[in-house]
Amino acid sequence: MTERVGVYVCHCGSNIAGTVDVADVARWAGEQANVAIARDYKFMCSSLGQELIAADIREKGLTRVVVAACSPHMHEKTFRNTCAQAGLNPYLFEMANIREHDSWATKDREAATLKAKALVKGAIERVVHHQPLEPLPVFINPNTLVVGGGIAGITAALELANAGHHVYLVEREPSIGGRMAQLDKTFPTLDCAACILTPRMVEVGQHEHITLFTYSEVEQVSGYVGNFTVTVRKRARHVDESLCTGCGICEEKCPKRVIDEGFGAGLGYRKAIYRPFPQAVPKYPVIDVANCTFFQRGKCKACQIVCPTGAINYDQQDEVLQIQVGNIILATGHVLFDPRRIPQYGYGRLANVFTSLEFERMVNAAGPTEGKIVLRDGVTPPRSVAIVHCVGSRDQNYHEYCSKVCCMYSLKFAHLIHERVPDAEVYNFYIDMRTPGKGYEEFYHRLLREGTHFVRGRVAEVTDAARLPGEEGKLIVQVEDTLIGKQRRIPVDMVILSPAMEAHADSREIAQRFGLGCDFNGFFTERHPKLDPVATMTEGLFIAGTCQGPKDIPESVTQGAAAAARVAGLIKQGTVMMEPVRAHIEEALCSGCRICNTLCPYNAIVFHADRGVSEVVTALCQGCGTCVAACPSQAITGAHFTNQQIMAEIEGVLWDVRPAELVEA
Amino acid sequence: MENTFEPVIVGFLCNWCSYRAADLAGTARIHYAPNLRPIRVMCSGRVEPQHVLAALRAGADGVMIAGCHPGECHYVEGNLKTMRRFYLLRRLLAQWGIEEERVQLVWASASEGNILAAAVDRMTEQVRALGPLRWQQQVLGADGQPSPAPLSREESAHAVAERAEMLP
Amino acid sequence: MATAAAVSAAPTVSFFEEVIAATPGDPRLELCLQCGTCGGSCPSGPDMDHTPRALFAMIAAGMKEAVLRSNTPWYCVSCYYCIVRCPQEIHITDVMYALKRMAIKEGFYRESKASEAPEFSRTFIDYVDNYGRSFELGLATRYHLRYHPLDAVKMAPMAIDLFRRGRMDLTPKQIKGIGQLKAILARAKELGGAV
Amino acid sequence: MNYHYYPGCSLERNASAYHQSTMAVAKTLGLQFMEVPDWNCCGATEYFSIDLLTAYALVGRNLALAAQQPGSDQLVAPCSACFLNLTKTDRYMADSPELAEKINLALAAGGLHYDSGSLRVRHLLDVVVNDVGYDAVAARVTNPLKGLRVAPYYGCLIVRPGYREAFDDPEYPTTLDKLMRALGAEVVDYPMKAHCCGGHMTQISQPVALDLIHRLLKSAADYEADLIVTLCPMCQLNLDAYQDNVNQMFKTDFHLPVLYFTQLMGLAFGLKARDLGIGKELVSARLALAKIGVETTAEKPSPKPRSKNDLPMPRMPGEG
Repeated sequence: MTERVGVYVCHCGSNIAGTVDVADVARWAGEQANVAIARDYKFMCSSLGQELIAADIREKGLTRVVVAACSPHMHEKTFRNTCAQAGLNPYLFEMANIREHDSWATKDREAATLKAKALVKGAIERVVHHQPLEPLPVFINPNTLVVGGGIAGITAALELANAGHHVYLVEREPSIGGRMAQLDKTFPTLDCAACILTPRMVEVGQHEHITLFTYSEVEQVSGYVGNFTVTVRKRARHVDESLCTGCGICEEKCPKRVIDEGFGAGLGYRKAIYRPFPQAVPKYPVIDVANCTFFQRGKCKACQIVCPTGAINYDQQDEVLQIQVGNIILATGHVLFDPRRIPQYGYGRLANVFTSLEFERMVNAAGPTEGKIVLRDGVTPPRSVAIVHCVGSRDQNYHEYCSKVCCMYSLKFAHLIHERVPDAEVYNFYIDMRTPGKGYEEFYHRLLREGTHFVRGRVAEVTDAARLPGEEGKLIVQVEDTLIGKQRRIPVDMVILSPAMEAHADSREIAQRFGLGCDFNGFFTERHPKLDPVATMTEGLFIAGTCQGPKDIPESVTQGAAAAARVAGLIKQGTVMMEPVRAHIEEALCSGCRICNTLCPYNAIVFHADRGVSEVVTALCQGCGTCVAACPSQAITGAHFTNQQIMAEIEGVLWDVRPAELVEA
Repeated sequence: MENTFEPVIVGFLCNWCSYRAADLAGTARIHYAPNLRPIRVMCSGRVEPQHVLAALRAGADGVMIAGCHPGECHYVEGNLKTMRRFYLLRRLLAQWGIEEERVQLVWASASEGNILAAAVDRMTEQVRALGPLRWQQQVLGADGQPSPAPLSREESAHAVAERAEMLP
Repeated sequence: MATAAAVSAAPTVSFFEEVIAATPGDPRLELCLQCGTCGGSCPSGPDMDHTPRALFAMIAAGMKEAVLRSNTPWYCVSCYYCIVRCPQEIHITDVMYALKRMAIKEGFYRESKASEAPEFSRTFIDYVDNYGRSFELGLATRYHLRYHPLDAVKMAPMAIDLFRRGRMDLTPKQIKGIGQLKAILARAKELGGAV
Repeated sequence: MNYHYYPGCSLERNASAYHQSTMAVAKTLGLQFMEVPDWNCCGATEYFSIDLLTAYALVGRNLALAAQQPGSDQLVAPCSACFLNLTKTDRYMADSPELAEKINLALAAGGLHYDSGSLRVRHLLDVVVNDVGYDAVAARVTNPLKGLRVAPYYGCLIVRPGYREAFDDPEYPTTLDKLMRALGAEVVDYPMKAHCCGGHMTQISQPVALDLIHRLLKSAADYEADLIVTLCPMCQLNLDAYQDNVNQMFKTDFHLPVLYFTQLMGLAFGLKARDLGIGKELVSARLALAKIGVETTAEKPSPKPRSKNDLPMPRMPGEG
């Protein structure tokens, strides 16, 4: 096996040269078998560095190239293109990672140089066995699946649909709108959430390029970028959508009233057959089977009787359908931290302690109190209100992270209280007032001007145990006002808690179903936190909005549009080049033992009973190599990771400790 | 006399998790023992027992296989297959008298540079304490008498005989 | 309290590191966000010269004398509200015990408002060192007579009530293994040495 | 079920009622308590303020003596302060090997040794609630404490420090509440049940301590409790002995007897009051206990009728 290998050792400024003796490594590499030329250069990834390689390939007839520099995740693509442009198949190239894995990981110059030589030798011995490969073109299905109908999902769907691509939007709740639909005003402009959101929702509802599945969930996903097969379960609404006009009489006449734990955040009531809110899209109501008297005890068909178009159908069944899409955007949103986990704040025990979501429903004109701010008795307006920041956020016992938006909406609450209960005293208890957005700090100054009492200190407890005069019958907020260094007890009538943003309880299952990772808190893991926040490790799978982490509405919209742009890019390409790293079964060697069949998580290996052999469906194979390793008769080879290449690399990296008699084998 | 033996450990790092963890350790300038010589594989499921044995035979004093945490494998369940093969392989190595600490399986996700670095440091110290492997004498009994494996006399004789036919 | 001269740059071994070393385990003091949860939770917070939070800021600023003169550690009733609620899981109560020990070692406690507190502890310990168990009557009388003679008179009715109900011993009881205990405590003092 | 038993100095005299009733109730519940031979004081909150290692060595002797005694790997301490010091020492010995080594060096001077983790330190309430269980307790109740309004007082040390896996919520504990309900008593859910009684502050700065005690008494009184039940000699002493100091200082007229939970268990099991140390409390419980002697007909305060525009309350976990 004689090849003409070019070895290029990069200084990377001082990043590598600072610890590894690059000149010595290059000199040493020059003396190795099969090496035609070995150079070291300040910046191999620079255009001059790349030119060095291209020139050597052309002039010295190199048949293999090894670059010892940074991690392949950084510049493998760069150098593969260099080889391709110089006429050498890009897969006849190998990188040795002597920066992240070597020079940056130790101060010991001698050991680092020795390790660099071992990695270079491993690369040389490996690259000699490389075969030319061509990337596989894969057709991109122009349809896209968007999971989650919040503001991020809606934005992504509309951006793609308006570009003429078809979108399937799947939403778990009876209506799209997500968390934003529950809000009243939005900071810092005090736009009414419904006013700016509903037009978008209507646009989604009527868009010819969007198929909307609400009250539905994705049950199963298979395939790969460009060719995903998605199974969607459309739960039975027990209302025939083709007949229902959305008149709402059924909701009016339904005798069964229950607490609205979903959209109403537990503060309002709704009927057993209901629409979450008046502007719901789609407009069809849903029967809550768990609370509907007919489904529980077989009596009362009130809704069916009053329905003018006979749309109520009690024996409607779930529908399970399969759709083919090229890309998937996950925008599944978040939930709120349950303050009952902090007993000393009294939520659930002390009547007049509310969560932020409960207060949003209260101040909403369509809410249970038509926008009037009142105590839990539903009648008396509060004379003093305490708004508590950082409930469950910035706390090792619950969530260490800052939830980003609570300071701002807590300011918004203060404003709404000043506006609707003018003589009420309002206290905000904060650790740091975080106003990072456009117009955010100005909004804070507006609240200072409106006379809000800002106390810097994290609330220690909320109690009804009065101690001093004037505390009887009140909720007492005990806190240290850290700016005066004194403990204070502030009696108020109402307390609003601003809880942390949390990942959905089932976010890990969703991640597993779609094949992407979750971080420690259950938020989805992006491909790169700074440079690639909307993509994931899996090609063709994107994320947007608060499912990736706490963020405000502008950011969620931005990410929705960004994800849509990435998908539109892939659709425009029509085909995408997939890594040729695939498995292949040599039919002559295959004994038909079928061990590999069940191993493959992508069901990419089929068994031909007639010929008694298995075969890998190249398109489905993701190139993990598990079957290659398991095949007892070594009938399966993994392109670019063949046994021969790996064995050669093993012997290469151990060049300095290899026993003599093995060398000539 | 302070033990100056520098063990050589071959590391099979999976492209999506442990290889990126090692990258992150470097980017964060976490210094750890330079004794590990990484080899990139697409998934820890690609590593065959044959590769581990080849590395030990080629002079490595230890082998570390590092993959994604169970449930986080980029290929859904490649690492679970690794786990199965690993425990079987370790029983085989024990029969040849190779200490358990010499071949280790470690989980490290892409964000756990520090965990991988700590695992490399820990394994380096363990193998340093065990001393060089000297596969020839240890397994092949190259210098005549059978390897001083902790097996009974008959078992080792049987093992030696069995090994004799196996090798070319 | 001496007028606080401008706080100079941190001396060699900073007071901050000294406090951390004196506290068992890893107190995590450097993680303090100055959020005030401890100050807000402390039952005797209002009566302290400085809230625990303020004290931590002063420790970080190296204000050793001001910290060790403060009555805060002595007013700590060790009810552990602060430890359980601290968002950074700082071992606040252990730090308070460490500050008490440092205050005694440096002798600063004499100027703090709660200057008799260590004497109460020391009196309590004398009985434990010599008899192996605490002796309430002896502790109360010796401590009060020396520091609060008036209070001793006020305490009398309660003492009589307790005695009448058989809840007050007149003489201390010694444990059998007192020699063994003394040997252990002596060896510990040798080993302990530092705070 | 047998346990090593560490009574602690208070239970010898000041809290002998607690010791008496514990022994009586233990017999009924089939709990074997083997007192740790020649145990010494745990140093309460005093020793740790003076010298760290000596304080650990002092507690270490008790742990070593208990570990030597055969028959159980669990050590029960009825007093909260002793329970805290025993757990804290065991935990810190486990957390830092150098400290453990130093402590064992000191113990060696007395021929003793202790390996951290070899004993599981338990508070008496934890044993009754988790090892015996509410049902087993309820099964032995012969005269339920019907009509007696009881304010369960946990104090701070058994629910809070977090040095070991807590057996109850540090902020809103409920085990003592449930135990009292198992005895048939009516439990008053007052907010101060886990606040501190001041500990030794009564000696260091009495006004501060009396303020703390006043808060507890006022809260229990506001919720019309007949008596306070507690599980720590220090809390009992502070609430009971200083009640008239509080009355003088705050011009209040509290008359709230303070008993141990084991005394109430004894009464519910039909044991004689004298054997349970009833009568040793300064604020007499005679009046309150008379209530359970007599079937009370006082109807319970009916809950406020719900008006139609009442906003719904969030459900507490565990409610229907």
